[in-house]
Amino acid sequence: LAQNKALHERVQRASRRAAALNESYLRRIGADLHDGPAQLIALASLRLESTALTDAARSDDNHARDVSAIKSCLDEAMSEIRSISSGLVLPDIESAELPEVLARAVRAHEQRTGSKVRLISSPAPLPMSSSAKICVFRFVQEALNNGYRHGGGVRQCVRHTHENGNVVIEVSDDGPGFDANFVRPESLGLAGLRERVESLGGRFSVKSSPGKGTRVRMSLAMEEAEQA
Amino acid sequence: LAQNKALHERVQRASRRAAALNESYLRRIGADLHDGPAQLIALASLRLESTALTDAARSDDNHARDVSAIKSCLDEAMSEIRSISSGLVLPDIESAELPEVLARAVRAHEQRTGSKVRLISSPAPLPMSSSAKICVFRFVQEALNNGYRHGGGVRQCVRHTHENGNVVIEVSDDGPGFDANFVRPESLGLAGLRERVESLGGRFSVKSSPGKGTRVRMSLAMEEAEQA
Amino acid sequence: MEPITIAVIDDHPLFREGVTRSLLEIGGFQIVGEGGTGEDALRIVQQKRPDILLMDISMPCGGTSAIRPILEMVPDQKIIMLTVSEASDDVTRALSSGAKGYVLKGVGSRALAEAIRTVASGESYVTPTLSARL
Ligand SMILES: Nc1ncnc2c1ncn2[C@@H]1O[C@H](COP(=O)(O)OP(=O)(O)OP(=O)(O)O)[C@@H](O)[C@H]1O
Ligand SMILES: Nc1ncnc2c1ncn2[C@@H]1O[C@H](COP(=O)(O)OP(=O)(O)OP(=O)(O)O)[C@@H](O)[C@H]1O
Ligand SMILES: [K+]
Ligand SMILES: [Mg+2]
Ligand SMILES: [Mg+2]
Ligand SMILES: [Mg+2]
Repeated sequence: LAQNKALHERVQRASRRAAALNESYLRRIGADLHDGPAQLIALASLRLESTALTDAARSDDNHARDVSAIKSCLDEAMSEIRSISSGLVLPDIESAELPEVLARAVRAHEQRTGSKVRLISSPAPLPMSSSAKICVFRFVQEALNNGYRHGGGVRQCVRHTHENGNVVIEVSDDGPGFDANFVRPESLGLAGLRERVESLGGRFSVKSSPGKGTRVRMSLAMEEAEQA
Repeated sequence: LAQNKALHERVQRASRRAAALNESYLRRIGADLHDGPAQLIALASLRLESTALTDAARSDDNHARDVSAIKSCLDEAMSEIRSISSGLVLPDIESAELPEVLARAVRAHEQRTGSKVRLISSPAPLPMSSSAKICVFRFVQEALNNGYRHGGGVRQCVRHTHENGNVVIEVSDDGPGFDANFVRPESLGLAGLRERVESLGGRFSVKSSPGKGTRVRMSLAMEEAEQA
Repeated sequence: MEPITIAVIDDHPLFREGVTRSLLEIGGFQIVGEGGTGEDALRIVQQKRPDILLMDISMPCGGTSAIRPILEMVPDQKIIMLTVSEASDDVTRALSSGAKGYVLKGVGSRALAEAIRTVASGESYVTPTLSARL
């Protein structure tokens, strides 16, 4: 009974932590919108009345230059909105099998960054539940993103294997690595992944040390991957 | 032991449900961005290149009309981004007490919709934890939003009371009400609120039937509100 | 007529530059300083004494909390907030701290110039959609 109560409390703590993470995540999206697209649109609005555009006596050169400056503001706003929204919207993975899910995550990353990622995939082990596939997709998305931003994108690799009845996904790079004891408290990526993987009953680990590259790993028991 | 296992499973199911809800929520923000601001900016961009603007021989009348059409696209894009991001970013409620948190949620709603809400608040019961205050804010925000969108905003009211050591918040309207058995599965609002309130150990309920208005209620035990 | 002197404080350099260019094009304005933080604002006000301080809200150590210290130093400094935020808390805080103008980003350059002239002449100015709410 006492044990029961302890378990119950652990569970509540976990779900509160998840809610807090989610809240910080939303806050960050809001901040991204504010700092990116909102400023760019504001700038375009401001410049839309520039004298070169509205003054009849403007020279055609200035006019063309001003139109194209506004145009590029809008283009940039557009591409920022696209990238924020594509980070949020998942590709439709209901009907995809695991290798396809991995391939999509890798392709999206390569496209966005212009970098290359090696993908080593095994055949689909079994039909996986949607929530397990979403978890895998988010895992690969964030881990590749970290490898690119913090690891310099050096020899990034995604590997999918089966080990003792577990589906294992590893994302690695040969970048500078880091010391997990000194992660800024505002960082959400790895904490969010751990939360996500563990909420499906899976395991999550990070292996990294300065100078040795980084390897992030998740594993799900087959039956969990199927039902989750 | 068997009980223990059952509890454990229930807990995992709950946290998976929470993750799925978060995921749908993010997906929807992504879709909102894509369907709203992105389309408007695309339109403005297109217009910017329209002949009246780039053609040296344009008439000044057409020109002014075109500039103002572009400007209003951008204004609308801006206001959609503001409203998406203000739904995401919480006001700073660390230092606020409960009555102030309620007042802010009500004020923000009134401002956004131009409608009136009655607020009946008791004195602050005790210092509340940030996560409890965030929960209350989100609860009032969504419930008022529902009352406005689905309940026609008829006599909306937010009431805060204390009952047997519980902090109770009720949001009501005298709109058409609804049948909880027929809620579309894409609906996230009420499900998300239940999740949120219960993750703090609180209780959540909806009382509504066609023709009788709607009352959504959350309660938190004082000690939970303090520590959560 | 003497130009109205202005300091522009915003942590988005592109936007700042757009403001500067637009005002120069319209004419009758002189930009005497630019910066990206509340501290920049304080320093520039002290050194340049602009007629108008045009200041963003969300930026490092700045925004509405920079208003009071600036006014303690130069009590009659005219300050206009130029910001994305339409939250009534921000509007109220800015005006009660002593800002004379509150303009929402998204404003066109002519309307901005008009708001600046209004405040420079000693009146106050709040973006119409916001002032309707107050
Ligand atoms: N592949 C990597 N190579 C080097 N350092 C890394 C790598 N992945 C993570 N790190 C370090 O770990 C920190 C935490 O990563 P995490 O993903 O949690 O947060 P973040 O990437 O900084 O921010 P975000 O919240 O946007 O993800 C990073 O700031 C970085 O210092
Ligand atoms: N105050 C209300 N008056 C009338 N009907 C309501 C009210 N609140 C909720 N409903 C009904 O319950 C449904 C579910 O509400 P819920 O908030 O979960 O989803 P939603 O508002 O439709 O979408 P969202 O996911 O954006 O919140 C609504 O679609 C509506 O039919
Ligand atoms: K701002
Ligand atoms: Mg990261
Ligand atoms: Mg709703
Ligand atoms: Mg800023």
